[in-house]
Amino acid sequence: MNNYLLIPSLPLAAFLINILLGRDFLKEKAHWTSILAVAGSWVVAVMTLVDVYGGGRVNEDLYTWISSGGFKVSVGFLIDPLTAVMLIVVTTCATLIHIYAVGYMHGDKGYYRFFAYLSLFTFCMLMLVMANNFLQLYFGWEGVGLCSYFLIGFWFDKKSAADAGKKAFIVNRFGDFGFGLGVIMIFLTFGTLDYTPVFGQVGGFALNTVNFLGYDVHLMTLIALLLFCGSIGKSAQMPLHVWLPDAMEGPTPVSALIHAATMVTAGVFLVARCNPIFSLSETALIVVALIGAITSLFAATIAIVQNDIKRIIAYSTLSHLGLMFLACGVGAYAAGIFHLYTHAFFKALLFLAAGSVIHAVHTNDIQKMGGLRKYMPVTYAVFFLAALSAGGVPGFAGFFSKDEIIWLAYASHSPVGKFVWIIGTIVAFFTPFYSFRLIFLTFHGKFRGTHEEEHHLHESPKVMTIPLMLLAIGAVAAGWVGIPHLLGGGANFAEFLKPVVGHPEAHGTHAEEWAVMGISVLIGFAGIGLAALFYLYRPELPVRVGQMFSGIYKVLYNKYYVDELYSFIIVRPTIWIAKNILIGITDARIIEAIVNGVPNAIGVFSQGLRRIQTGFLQHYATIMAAGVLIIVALMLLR
Amino acid sequence: MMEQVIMNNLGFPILSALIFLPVVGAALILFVNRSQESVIKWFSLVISIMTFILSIPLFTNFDKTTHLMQFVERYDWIPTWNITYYLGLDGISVLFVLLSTLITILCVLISWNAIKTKTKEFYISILIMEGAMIGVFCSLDFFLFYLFWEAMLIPMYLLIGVWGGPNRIYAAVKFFLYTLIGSVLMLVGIIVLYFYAGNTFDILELMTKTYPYNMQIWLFWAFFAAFAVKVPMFPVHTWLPDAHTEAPTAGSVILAAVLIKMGAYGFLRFSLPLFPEASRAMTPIMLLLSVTAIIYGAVICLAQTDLKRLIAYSSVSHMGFVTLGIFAMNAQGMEGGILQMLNHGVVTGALFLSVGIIYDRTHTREIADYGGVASVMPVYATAFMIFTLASIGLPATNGFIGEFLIILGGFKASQLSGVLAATGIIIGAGYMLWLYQRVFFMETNQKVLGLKDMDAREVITLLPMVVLIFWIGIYPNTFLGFMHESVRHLLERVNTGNVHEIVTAKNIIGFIK
Amino acid sequence: MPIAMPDLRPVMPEIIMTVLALSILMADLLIKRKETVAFLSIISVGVVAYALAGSMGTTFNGMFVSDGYSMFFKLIFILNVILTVLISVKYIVIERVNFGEYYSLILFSTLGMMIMASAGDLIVLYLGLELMALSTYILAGFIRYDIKSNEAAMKYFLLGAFASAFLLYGTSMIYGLTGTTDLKAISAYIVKNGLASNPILMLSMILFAVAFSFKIAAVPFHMWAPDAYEGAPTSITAFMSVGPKAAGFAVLGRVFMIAFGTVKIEWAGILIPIAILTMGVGNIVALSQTNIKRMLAYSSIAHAGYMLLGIIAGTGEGMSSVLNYMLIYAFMNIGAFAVVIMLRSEGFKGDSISDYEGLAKTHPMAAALMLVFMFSLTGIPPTAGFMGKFYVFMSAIHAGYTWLVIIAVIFSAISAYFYLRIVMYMYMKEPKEAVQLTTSPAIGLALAITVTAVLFIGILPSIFVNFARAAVAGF
Amino acid sequence: MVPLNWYLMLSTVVFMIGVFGFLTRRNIIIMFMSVELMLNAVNISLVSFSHYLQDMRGQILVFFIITVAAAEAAIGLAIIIALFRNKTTAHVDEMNEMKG
Repeated sequence: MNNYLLIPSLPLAAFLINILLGRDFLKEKAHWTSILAVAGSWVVAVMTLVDVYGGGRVNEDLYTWISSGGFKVSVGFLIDPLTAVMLIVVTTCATLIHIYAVGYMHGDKGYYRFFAYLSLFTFCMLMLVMANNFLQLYFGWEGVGLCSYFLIGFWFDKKSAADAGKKAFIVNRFGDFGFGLGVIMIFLTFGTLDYTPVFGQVGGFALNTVNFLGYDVHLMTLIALLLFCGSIGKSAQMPLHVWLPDAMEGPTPVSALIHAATMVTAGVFLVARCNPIFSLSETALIVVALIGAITSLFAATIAIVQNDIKRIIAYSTLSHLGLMFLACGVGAYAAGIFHLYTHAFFKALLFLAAGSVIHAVHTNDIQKMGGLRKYMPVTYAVFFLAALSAGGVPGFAGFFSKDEIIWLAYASHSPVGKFVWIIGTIVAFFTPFYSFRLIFLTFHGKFRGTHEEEHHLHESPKVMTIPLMLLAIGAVAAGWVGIPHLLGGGANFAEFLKPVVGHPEAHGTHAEEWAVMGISVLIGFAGIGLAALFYLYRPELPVRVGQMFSGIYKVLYNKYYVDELYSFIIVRPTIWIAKNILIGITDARIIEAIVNGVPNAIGVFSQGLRRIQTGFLQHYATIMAAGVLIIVALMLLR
Repeated sequence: MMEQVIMNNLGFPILSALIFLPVVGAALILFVNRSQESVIKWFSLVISIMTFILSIPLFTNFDKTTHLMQFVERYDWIPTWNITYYLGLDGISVLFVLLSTLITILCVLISWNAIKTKTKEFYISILIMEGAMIGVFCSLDFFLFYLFWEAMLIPMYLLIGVWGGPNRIYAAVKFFLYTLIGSVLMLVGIIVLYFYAGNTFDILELMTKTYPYNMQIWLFWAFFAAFAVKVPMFPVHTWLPDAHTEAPTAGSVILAAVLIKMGAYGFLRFSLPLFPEASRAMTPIMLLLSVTAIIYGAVICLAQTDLKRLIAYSSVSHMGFVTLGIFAMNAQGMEGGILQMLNHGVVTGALFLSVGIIYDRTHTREIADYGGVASVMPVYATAFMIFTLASIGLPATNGFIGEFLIILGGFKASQLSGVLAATGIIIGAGYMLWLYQRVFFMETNQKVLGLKDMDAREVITLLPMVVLIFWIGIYPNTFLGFMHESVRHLLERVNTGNVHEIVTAKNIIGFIK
Repeated sequence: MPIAMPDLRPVMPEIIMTVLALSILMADLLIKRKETVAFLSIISVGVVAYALAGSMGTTFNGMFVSDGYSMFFKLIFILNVILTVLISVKYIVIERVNFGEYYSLILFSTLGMMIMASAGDLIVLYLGLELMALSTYILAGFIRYDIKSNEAAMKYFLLGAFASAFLLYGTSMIYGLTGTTDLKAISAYIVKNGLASNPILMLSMILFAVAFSFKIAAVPFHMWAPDAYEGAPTSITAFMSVGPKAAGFAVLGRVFMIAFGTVKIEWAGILIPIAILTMGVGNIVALSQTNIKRMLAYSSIAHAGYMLLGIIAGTGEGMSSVLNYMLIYAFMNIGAFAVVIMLRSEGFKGDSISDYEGLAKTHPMAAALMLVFMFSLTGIPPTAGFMGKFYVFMSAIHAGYTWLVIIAVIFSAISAYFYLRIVMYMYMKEPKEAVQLTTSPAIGLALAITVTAVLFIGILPSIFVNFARAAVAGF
Repeated sequence: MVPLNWYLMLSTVVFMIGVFGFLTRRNIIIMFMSVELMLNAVNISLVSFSHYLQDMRGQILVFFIITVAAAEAAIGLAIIIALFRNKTTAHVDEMNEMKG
């Protein structure tokens, strides 16, 4: 386990090599450095997992990063089961996506840059999950955000891409604003930012209140909610979800790696990591659960009407992330992480498969696809598997994690448990619906593009399909490590994480558990069925439904107008204020008016004073005489 | 009374050498025929590099375990007024001397081809500027300090006014008058102190005295006039955008990197230790002004259309962080503030250098004239990106360390100011990334088509900045280590004396907390 | 009654000066080359300076005092002569007034100043003052054919005579009140009879203040100055801006500190408004000038205002700061005028501020020198001007006039605007037409002396400050 | 015996006449004569003081003043002549080449 440092350092080295040498030397061979590095990390990560499984732990400081007064924080690493799981998720997905990108990005002029960024991203993500203190977590947190910015705007000559990257970064900054304050509150409360002492001491502060901006608030609630702000931003939860759909401007491997499998799940990781703090605040947990549930439903409803293949998957991601938070919110952190883990596989697979489709048809609009099944059999197959997994069809990875979440929501103590269970179940209907809508519209039926385009349809190269197939294995089988007791499994995943996140108490009988599972499975199948009806057999139905509820349809299609709302209440007023009030009034009319006005006034005064000097001798003498008189008068008055 | 200091034991008077080497160099340039421009340039470069090399012992031989003044030199100068030539450095000032020597080299390099008229005077100005800047940071005698402080105005006035943009004269005069009016009030304050303390200008000795509270208050404001203008704090910031915009690249860089640091330095070196009670009483007002500057500067940046003007306003915002940190009056805030001064010097200096590089090619500062530069100048784009990231405080760059410590300190001192300051970071990301997008991303503008990427000289100019950005970002302790003891000592000094609160201060405290 | 020969040693420099000045007036008849006359006059003042060394003492029953104070001023006068002569040599050729009387008049005027500085009695003071003034009137109108010069002389003359009448009226009042014209005796009488708030004393102090304010060109008695400065030959403007001003300060200091030293508070009340007005009007009106001589006239008015602060302080330090300032002012102001004179060439006036456009490009050396003088006049370190102001402000603050100093520094900051304007024209504008500089070794020497002094005092003021202190020590 | 005050009043009145003459007349020569009037007013007071104080100083000063006034007159007239040559007028109102 001594070589754990290799895990982040290999991608870092690859990044440095690629960014420095890529343009002039490596060129189209740039992928080798990155792939070798990330594969190396994967190997070490697997070894680490084995060690951790055997009870190994690491909590070491590398060096003191910042020290000032009583403030001291190190660069250090913590490896425990939670970290180990994340390491596996990150390195596995990253490795496969790196390989896939070789094919996908082939011939792009920024090829070396792409791999450099991917490596940098991997490095930052690994630093994020391996941190042993909040500030380093923050480092990784911002670092992945940066890479996300780079990669979304990878094709920067497109305005929409550049806009999307910037939007992602800035929206995330809003979340990080809270996160940063949370970190500061933690330091001010505990005097340190290291996980171990902080989590060790939280119990002592369980009942403390603190004055925050004039309000007395429960300390742990405050900290938890501030941290959760960060999660909201990074994991694109309501109301900061707006950046994720736009982020689809990036190359598809990026969407798969960053905006599905790893980075966006960092928010869930944060909540899970800080579970000792969250668990002390019922309010915070309720907020987490509700935001998760609402986002989940909200995104799912949008997903059903979108036409952009990647955006649909993006909304699906939002929805699944919502589920993970929902799980955390009811105390089922392990379930949340479990879903994170399975989601990474099936969602990455969905994206990559979508990428494969886009690679072939050169459009994102599913209305212009159709019937691709016969041109791209492998892609179709893996897409189908991924959709089954996402839709929670029993036996597939997604089923186990989703089921666990829904059950634990139902069975939890949380005052909102039942409510979020209902929402979760509704989402369980939508998820398969939009997944299969996507499949049916894309792969079934007739190709709706031009003849010319049809001619070019082809299956993707091996370098792309092999990672797809490998991920498909994950999408199918990843859940098998966490088969619940009910189904005869050992719930090994939850057991493995138990030392870190504990285990929620579930209140319910086996019968109830069966019932909950049955309902969600049935409703899931209903979703598939409806999708089949709508998009396979009666394609005119969705149009009619859309017309019938045209109001709702429009709202959904326009994503509830949230972007417009933000632009209207935040962006435009700020710029308006900047232009018209700060520059126009404060600076120009007040400060500059004084700054230039006083000298101008002196100048005018000077001109006036000059006139006294008329050039006439008598006036001079008169002024002298007057001067004498005035002085005499002054003296007399004294 | 002789204070405890550590005399210079390097075997040569390092600080004097640092001050006078550039000045002597400038004097020698006087004798070079003005037609021999390359001789002048190379000579200036050699002088600036020699000065930098000469300053390295300050970095390596600095004793970090003490707050005492080091490398001290003291000679009688004007015994009539008990004025001594008294130089020394402590943890607060040492880094700025190093920054000054480094920045000067870069300024010489960046002006290599950009300055085509009156080359001789230009390099003389730059070198004299360097001497004066170092002098300001080294002086331990108030008179000497003031001498350098004012002397700096002359070359800077010329730099802006002679080699600047179209509106340069207005900007130069504005700069000069703004700063002069501030400083003359400080001069009155200095003389008052001199007599009160028993005829001494010795800063260290002045610091050992306590002054009546009312006197502290008005002297605080007299000094504030000088320092706030230099920083510049809201609402006396409007000279900065004009000066930055119009100044030649080297002028903007010196201005951003060193000159405006002097205001903050003045607060640290003089206002706080000399008037601790007044400073404490005025803290709420200072925090209010700082936070205002942070947000005000940042929001204004959103609406700027001029490259240099935008960066200038961002300086207002960033310097708001610095003053916030200083007046947070705790170790984190103060060290963060000092580090942020350094950071801002590096980052904004680098940004101005970068703007200069592209300005030399396009001769336009309008953001709208750019677009897609990343496609034609990838190396340049990379460098600019690094500076942008440092400017918005991304972890692993220097900006993060400073801003985090400042917000931490500010939050400790007053929660609201910490929170509001943090919003500045959000807006900061907004305007910087938007700027970056408009200049570097999107479709390539016709005006930038075919631009050459940076040449070796330009890369060398930017490289030290990149190195420093990551050095401070990844291992800030190298730099924080310099200031621990001095800041601790300063805080002790600030926290002595009675707690006075005047009515306004109280009201504002109520408002802020 | 035995006739006792008075001690002539203290008055020896003046006697030598008289003899030499007369000899030069004679010699002029024989010497064709007027440069030689100029050279001789420099030699003469050199001899006088040498004679100063052994002249300490009081003679004519205290009517004539040669002490450190007068000595210091006399050195300023001698310096003034040397520098003025150096900058005149070529200039008066260009103005076509190359007459030998020019130099002897300068010497006579200086003699008057020296007598003023040494006056221990109001009668002597009056005589010195008139000798100085009458010579200067002629010098101001020396360019006979020039209407401006005539006008300058006329205005200066009439107003000067007017002001003299006030001085005499004040003198007669004091004489009537105290029965003496001896400064020390006046002081003793005031103390003995408790006249502190006597209205006649007050009135006579006001009249003295008015007369001296006229000489130092303090507002509102400055009205002559801009016109006289502008119209007079530039070299004489330089001479007038230093000599009579210094002499005015010499008598102002001596009369107010010695004769009225015990009623300081009263006369401070008179001088404070005058000082504020002087700084204000001088600096503010200078802002909108377009003629450099006129601008320097207003600048010189403003500087009188700063110096008044030292007098108002009313302490030995204050006096020595005035002395110091006067010396520094002599260097920087004549230096500035030297540059102004260089711009005057055959057929080119060169006294408009716009003539300085682009000077740095056409004549970098001259521009650099002007830059130094301008910054010195502004009071930016490390130039002498800063040291001068600093000392004056310091002594005023020490005497408790902090508020007055704040006003002064703000005006001083405002003054930066018009001084910098010259720098701005020189360095930041493009030359319109090629300006020809008129140079000569003499003016070069003058510039070398002034710029060296300005920078030297700016960096090492100690010697001069100590000298000024020692000068007032015996006060 | 005529009281001192009478002399002083005369002196003051003459002085004031001089001042007003100086301020109101436009001809340079007359203005100069007004100044002479002022000087003579001073002389009156000095002589009377001298008489009452039984002190010679006042009278000595008066002699000086008269002498200086003579010199002043010479110089003044010279200046006026020079001016008159160029301007052919002795009217001060026409002499404002320089102002402002």
